[in-house]
Amino acid sequence: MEYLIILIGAVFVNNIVLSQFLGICPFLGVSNKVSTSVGMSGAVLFVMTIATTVTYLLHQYVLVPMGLDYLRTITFILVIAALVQMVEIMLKKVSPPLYQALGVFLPLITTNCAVLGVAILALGLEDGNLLKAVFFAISSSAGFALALIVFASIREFLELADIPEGMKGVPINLLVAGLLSLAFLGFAGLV
Amino acid sequence: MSDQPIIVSASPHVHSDRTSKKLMYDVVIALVPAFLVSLYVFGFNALIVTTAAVISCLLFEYLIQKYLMKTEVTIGDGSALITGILLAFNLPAGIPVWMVVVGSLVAIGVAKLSFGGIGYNIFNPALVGRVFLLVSFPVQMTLWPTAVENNTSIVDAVTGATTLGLIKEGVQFGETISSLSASIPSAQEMFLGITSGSLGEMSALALILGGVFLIARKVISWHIPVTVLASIAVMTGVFWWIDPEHYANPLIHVLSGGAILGAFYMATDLVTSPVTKKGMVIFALGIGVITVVIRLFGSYPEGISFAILIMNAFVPLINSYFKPRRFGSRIKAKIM
Amino acid sequence: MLRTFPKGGIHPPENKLTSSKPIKRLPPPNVVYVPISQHIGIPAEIVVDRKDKVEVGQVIAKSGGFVSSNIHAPVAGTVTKLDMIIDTRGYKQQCIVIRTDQKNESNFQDADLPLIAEISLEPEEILRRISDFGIVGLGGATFPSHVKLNIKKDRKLDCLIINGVECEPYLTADHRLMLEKGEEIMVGIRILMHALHVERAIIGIENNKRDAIENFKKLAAGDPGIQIAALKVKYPQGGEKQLVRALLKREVPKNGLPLDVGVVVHNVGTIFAIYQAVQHNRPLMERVVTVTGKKLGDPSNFWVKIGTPISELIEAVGGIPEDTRKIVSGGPMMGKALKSMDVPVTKGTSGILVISEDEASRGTPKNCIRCGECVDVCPMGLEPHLLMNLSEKGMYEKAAQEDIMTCIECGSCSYVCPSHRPLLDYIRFGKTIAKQLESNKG
Amino acid sequence: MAETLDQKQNFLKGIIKENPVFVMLLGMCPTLGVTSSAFNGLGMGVATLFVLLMSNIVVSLIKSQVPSKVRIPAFIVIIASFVTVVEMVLEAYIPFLYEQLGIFIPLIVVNCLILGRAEAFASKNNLTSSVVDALGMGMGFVIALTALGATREILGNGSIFEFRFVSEDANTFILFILPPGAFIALAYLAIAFNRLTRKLA
Amino acid sequence: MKKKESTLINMVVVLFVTTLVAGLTLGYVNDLTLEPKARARLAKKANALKTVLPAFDNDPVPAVIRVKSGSSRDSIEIYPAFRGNGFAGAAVTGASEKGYSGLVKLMVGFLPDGTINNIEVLEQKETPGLGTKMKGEKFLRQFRGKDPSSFNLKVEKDGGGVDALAGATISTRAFSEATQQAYDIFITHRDSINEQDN
Amino acid sequence: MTDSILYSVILLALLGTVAALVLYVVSKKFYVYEDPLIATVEEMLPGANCAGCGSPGCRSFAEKLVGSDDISDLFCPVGGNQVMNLVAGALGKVVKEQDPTVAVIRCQGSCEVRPKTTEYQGPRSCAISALIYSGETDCQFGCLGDGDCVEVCKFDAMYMDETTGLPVVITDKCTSCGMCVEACPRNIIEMRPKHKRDLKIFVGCLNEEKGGIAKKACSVACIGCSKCFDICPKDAITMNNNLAYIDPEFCTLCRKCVDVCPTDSIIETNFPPRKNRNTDPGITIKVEPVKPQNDA
Ligand SMILES: Cc1cc2nc3c(=O)[nH]c(=O)nc-3n(C[C@H](O)[C@H](O)[C@H](O)COP(=O)(O)O)c2cc1C
Ligand SMILES: Cc1cc2nc3c(=O)[nH]c(=O)nc-3n(C[C@H](O)[C@H](O)[C@H](O)COP(=O)(O)O)c2cc1C
Ligand SMILES: Cc1cc2nc3c(=O)[nH]c(=O)nc-3n(C[C@H](O)[C@H](O)[C@H](O)COP(=O)(O)O)c2cc1C
Ligand SMILES: Cc1cc2nc3c(=O)[nH]c(=O)nc-3n(C[C@H](O)[C@H](O)[C@H](O)CO)c2cc1C
Ligand code: SF4
Ligand code: SF4
Ligand code: SF4
Ligand code: SF4
Ligand code: FES
Repeated sequence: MEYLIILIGAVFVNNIVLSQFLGICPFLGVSNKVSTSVGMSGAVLFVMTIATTVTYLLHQYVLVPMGLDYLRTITFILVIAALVQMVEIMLKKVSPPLYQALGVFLPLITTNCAVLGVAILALGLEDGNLLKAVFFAISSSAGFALALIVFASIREFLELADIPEGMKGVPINLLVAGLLSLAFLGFAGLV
Repeated sequence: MSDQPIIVSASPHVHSDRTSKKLMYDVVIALVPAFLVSLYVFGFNALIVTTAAVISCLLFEYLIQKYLMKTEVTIGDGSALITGILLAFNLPAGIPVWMVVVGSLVAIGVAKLSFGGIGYNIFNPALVGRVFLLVSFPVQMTLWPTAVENNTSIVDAVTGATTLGLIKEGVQFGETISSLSASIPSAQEMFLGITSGSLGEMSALALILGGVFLIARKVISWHIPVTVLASIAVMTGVFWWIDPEHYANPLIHVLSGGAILGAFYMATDLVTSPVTKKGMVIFALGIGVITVVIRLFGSYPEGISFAILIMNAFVPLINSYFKPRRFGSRIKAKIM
Repeated sequence: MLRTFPKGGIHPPENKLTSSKPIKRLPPPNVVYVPISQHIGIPAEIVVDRKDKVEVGQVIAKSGGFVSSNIHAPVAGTVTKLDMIIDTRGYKQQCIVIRTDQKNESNFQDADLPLIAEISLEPEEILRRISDFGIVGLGGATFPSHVKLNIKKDRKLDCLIINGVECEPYLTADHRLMLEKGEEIMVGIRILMHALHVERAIIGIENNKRDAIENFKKLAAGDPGIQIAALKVKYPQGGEKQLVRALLKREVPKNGLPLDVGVVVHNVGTIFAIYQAVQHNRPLMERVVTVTGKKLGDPSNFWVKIGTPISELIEAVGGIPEDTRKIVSGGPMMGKALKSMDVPVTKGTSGILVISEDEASRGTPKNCIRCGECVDVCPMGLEPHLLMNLSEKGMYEKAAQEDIMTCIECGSCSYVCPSHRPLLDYIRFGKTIAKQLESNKG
Repeated sequence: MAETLDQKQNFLKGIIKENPVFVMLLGMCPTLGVTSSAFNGLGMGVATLFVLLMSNIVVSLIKSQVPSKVRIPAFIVIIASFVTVVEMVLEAYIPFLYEQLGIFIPLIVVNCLILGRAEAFASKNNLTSSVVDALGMGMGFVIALTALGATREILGNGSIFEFRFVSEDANTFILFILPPGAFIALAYLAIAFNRLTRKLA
Repeated sequence: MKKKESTLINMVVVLFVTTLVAGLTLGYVNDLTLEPKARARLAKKANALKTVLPAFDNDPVPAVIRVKSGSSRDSIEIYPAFRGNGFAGAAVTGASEKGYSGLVKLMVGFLPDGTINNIEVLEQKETPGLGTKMKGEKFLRQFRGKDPSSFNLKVEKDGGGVDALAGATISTRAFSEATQQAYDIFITHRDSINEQDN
Repeated sequence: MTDSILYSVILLALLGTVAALVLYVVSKKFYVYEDPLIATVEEMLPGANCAGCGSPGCRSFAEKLVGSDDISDLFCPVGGNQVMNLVAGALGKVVKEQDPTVAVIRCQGSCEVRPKTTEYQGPRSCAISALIYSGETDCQFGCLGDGDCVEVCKFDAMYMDETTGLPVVITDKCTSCGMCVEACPRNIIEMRPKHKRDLKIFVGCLNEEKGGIAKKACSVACIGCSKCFDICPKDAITMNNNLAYIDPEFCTLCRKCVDVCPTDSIIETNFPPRKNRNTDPGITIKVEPVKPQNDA
């Protein structure tokens, strides 16, 4: 039940993109095609899960015992940055097509607030433990994926629409995101 | 031979006499019975809110298209008219007129014209307008004048809760359905429309009448309304069967709130629903399920507006996964 | 239950004004203009010269390659010019101009030859005659019949389908032919069955032509190999893929031919032409043309010599009405709007339709309201609104992935669209580009 | 002379032509996340400006020493240090802003704007240019955030910089303080911004 | 720009040095701000106490009494206040989890007779513009000078005397519940506090 | 107190070192070579991705440039010689200088000189209308006037002239990318050398019809009378299918042909006005530098 609440909370109610405002940049940037957004979601899922695991352990077993929780930000981001770069280099070799598709965006994951944000939020879970933190990370990335993929499919559709000149590009994307977020308000109070 | 030059065009050279304008006006006609019921129930208020919504929707469409977008003005096509009527139908009767105007601006300006006008919007304009108001002005949007028979004055609008609101509050406070049953209107009352709620969601009978007209005229197909209502009934039915003291029976759920209005007139909006029948069923199923989830577990007593908006967002995805079967795509041709 | 194809289709007003009008013979015109490209494929090569005298039925242009066809003089007379004449699209095309020799009797000789029912020829000879006498499909595509019938030994073939559907509104040429030449058509069918070694033939006729159905039922009584099937009145029932599906429940694969499911489809007119070629050595020089239109004085069906200018046909039905705004060669769903009445009748001309002001206007296109009507009526299971948008926005590769190439250009989508979108215009264009892209790749 | 003119251009581009929020869409999360009031927007803007300025300075000073493979980690460490400094200082001296900005303070680290400028500009340009660039971009960011915060506060709360101009129970558009309002307000502000700058140009 | 080649040595050295410097700086700044941070945290509490309590002259913070209450996770804090030698009242924290977005935490100042002196919201996550209005003067005013023994701390809708925030009944309920909790604690512990000093 | 500083230093330095080590190992293990020149060259190219060079985009053109030994056949029309020299410098290869060219419209069939004989109903696109028929006029070679060329121009270098119904090229903006040439279904547009002061002489007609028919369809049609062919001192003019063509390679811009053309089919641009001949101003196309605002 607890896990169900985390899942529903992270995916629908407090969707990291639509209501927490984390990971907006890739949300707006990598969402012009459904196929790339699926790839990006995969990458985020992967990085977010590993990053949260590592940072949670780091926090629990190193920072807190040593009284260094003020180093949280810097250590977390260092871990994430190194991790992303590692993934990037590996991907280039292991799966060039995926790299082609995500190439430019992988570095974006480093500067993706969602990864760091979730790592930090995971520390604050009620009765937290490692498993819960990791599950939270997975749920959050599922929420990210949901928002991203739906958004990408809408953008693909809008490519065929006659958007007024002034609205094209940034404004219309923001507007769609806003209305999406408005619709998701309906889930308020579920958890 | 006519004096004008002869026309050359590609085939086909004939066209059916159905036009989008006719479709739209059919919807307007279908909404008339429900409007009459709301006039009967809410009197002058219903007239004011509806007129305000319709006029401001048309006006905003005209002004924005003419002066901001500088494109062809399409207020004649009937879609803004429908948006106005349906927006009004989703508002409580006593709402201040300026809020109606704001809702119309959001519906037409933000949800429709920002996307390029009719046909390009992702979200149902009237519902965007309605939800915008609901979230912005929760107080006025949940102030329900109760039905007073032949009430034609604005002043003595008594506020009462909607059926769903009563149930939600009551259950939250540990009451049981049976203890609440005294204050819940009977199914018959709901069917005929003597209860409280938004303008247009009064009488299930009037709404269904219009809906059947639309289906008969082939403006909408039965798939969406039937699936939405069936999935609401089945899902609430299951909960009711498990615990009838905490969950209201499916009849109440189907007849109350905007379920019927939404299922027949708003979920079916051609622009914001899938194009294939398969897609429509999935779409409608989603609406039904989300509606019930919000009604039973969310903080809003009524969820169909949100459910429709949420599923609107999924329409492009549904359209790209539920395509019609291509002729000749069977892998192996069979020869005897 | 009448048979039909499962998905899509429309039922436009039938307007078969001429279905009870017997086919009249249009006297040969003074001058005929015979284009050398009246069929799909390579144009024929001219084998006559200026001032040559030609006889009726003489080869004046020889098949120019494998997918090509002979062209015969439809009248006796003198070749006055090898000139250019505009085709249905308004572009210039090579043609042979023959001035009719008024004295030559064969020009006016009665073509209603006595029925020869007996089939005496070998399959090879039959096919040779079909090829020599310039038979092409008269159902619309004018595909050379000898190519279609030249079936490799390893292909399985079990059924011949005769397309007597005539699902286009207004047109009645096939209908009248089936009524008036039923016996000849039956013989033609037997000839083809013999030539192709198939035991089974089905004549598909839409149920609005009860008399033709009855006629064939009578004629085919006692011949178990030939069935007559009444079909639901639904456009495009006559499209061969739809017809095969309706009659045999077999689905022609995406980019395949009826042959891939063991079927050959021929139009009734083609069958009659084959009968005449095989039994009477008569080349394809004339055909039935329905000249129709609501405002015409006397809409009729005619036997018309190939090469007759369309203006003469219209003259024959009482001249062009006052408010004419569009002249269509073919039916209203698939025909081509003509730029000029100088265009001659060719082997593929099944009808001339004269449309007035109010019928001619296409209405102004509005935004697509995604009503899905077009999706519902597309018999090929396509999404026309999507294909149009993709094509409009230049996304041809995506359109190709969405199977734009399988569109049969039936026009059902444009017909129903309540927003009057020129769907087929864009789809046709998208197909052209997609085809180019495809061939660039290959 | 040419040099100073150039720097003016350099400064202005951050505010207008390459405005990080309206044009480049950088740093969207804090932009949307904390701008429920003008003051929060301003505070976040200034905090970001500080980090941006400091990290641009340091990066442009040490750029030649950093091997490319560890460029990003190194830059991030630098940025993160300044962010942590900001975090600690805010907590100590402006606790209420610290509470308001919440998780978005540590998230300054991942503001694409900062890393982006460090990567794209400071690591390629000299100290002066980098400082000017940081100031320009930072000001662009501050202006955008304050404008957005003000818009949302006015519409959503009927006040600006906590100064109320309508009564406490007046009906304001609560939606604009909620998440959807952030997106919607920014969408229309971006249009307004584009129109304005086009007119200026 | 000339790209610097990446070798094992320089990679390690650069990162090592950067992090070293970062570590030093941060450790140092932390040391510097440690005290102000603590002070800021205390100041918040002290300020809250000042707002909710009547005039007092002791330092209530160190005098805090923590009691466990069955219904809440954190322990409840009671800050007694004295003026001269007399018991001037006490500030009691109260919390409710039933807010629209969970926890609502208050500090309620009581006069010795149990009358509410003032209330300050310590923590809440309610919806801006709706639930957050509980911090507004207009809402708080109705509690001042009320004695919960006679003033029913329930929303009017539920038969109490609290005028709910428009559109935010849920928040109001939570607020009332938290106040009630503080009051209950205050009443049970009032005498022991009084004794403690006397 | 100092413990905390010490710990933080140790921890961070440790993390930093570990990160560096891991990255080092990973980058060695998963090494992929990419020619850094590609990025360099790509940065030099204009980035218009117009495909005027024949490659699908600037990046792939850069790959091609780096990949081929002889780049003298490769040319970026947008960047012109300047960019090509830059690229050549970076690659140490030679480029061929190319004369700058500019698009010209080879049809003068305005509504006035070429009456409409039919009315087209359908999408306003040259490519689509060309697919179904030969156009609204009787000339089956001329401009269809639906502006596909204008549509594809990425540089706003073309607009439709409302009165003539013909496209106009704004010479200064034309980068000679060739998109319009490709887009025109009638092959009306040609790239011709820009010359000094943008002087050009060319036949503004493509009608291959015999004189009478051509003339009937359009009063400024080339009727194939060969007068220009006869007078040209440089043999720059060829006659083919009743149509004259001026080969820019031989044409010296002497303007003799312009005078003899009985139908004013030959267009000259930017020459100073001459005294001895009163040209009809409605016929010579003037290159207008401004684009009207109201084209949608
Ligand atoms: C390019 C092309 C090639 C064809 N090749 C064959 C063939 O090899 N064998 C055959 O039986 N029919 C062939 N056909 C004829 C088709 O089966 C069909 O009869 C013709 O396309 C007309 O069909 P429609 O009027 O439905 O378009 C071909 C048609 C086309 C257009
Ligand atoms: C939409 C559509 C409708 C057609 N309708 C008919 C029809 O009514 N009658 C007919 O004989 N052929 C019709 N055809 C042509 C057939 O598909 C097929 O080409 C023809 O029957 C083959 O016979 P043929 O080779 O003798 O012409 C239609 C084709 C299409 C694409
Ligand atoms: C996005 C959103 C935020 C809300 N925030 C609050 C809130 O902070 N406090 C609250 O009591 N109700 C909030 N509500 C409203 C509740 O759902 C519920 O409708 C209301 O509290 C009861 O209405 P009433 O106060 O008019 O009786 C919110 C609703 C939505 C959709
Ligand atoms: C069956 C039908 C239902 C419609 N429902 C709505 C609706 O719920 N809300 C609305 O704004 N417009 C509705 N319209 C009008 C129109 O389709 C709508 O404004 C478009 O979304 C505008 O692009 C409806 C139209 C039809 C034909
Ligand atoms: S898409 Fe093609 S096959 Fe389908 S209805 Fe339209 S024209 Fe017919
Ligand atoms: S029929 Fe017309 S309006 Fe309907 S979906 Fe198709 S294109 Fe759109
Ligand atoms: S005749 Fe020549 S100039 Fe006239 S329209 Fe045709 S191509 Fe153009
Ligand atoms: S020049 Fe070609 S592309 Fe341009 S308008 Fe004329 S026909 Fe169309
Ligand atoms: S700019 Fe001249 S060809 Fe496009």
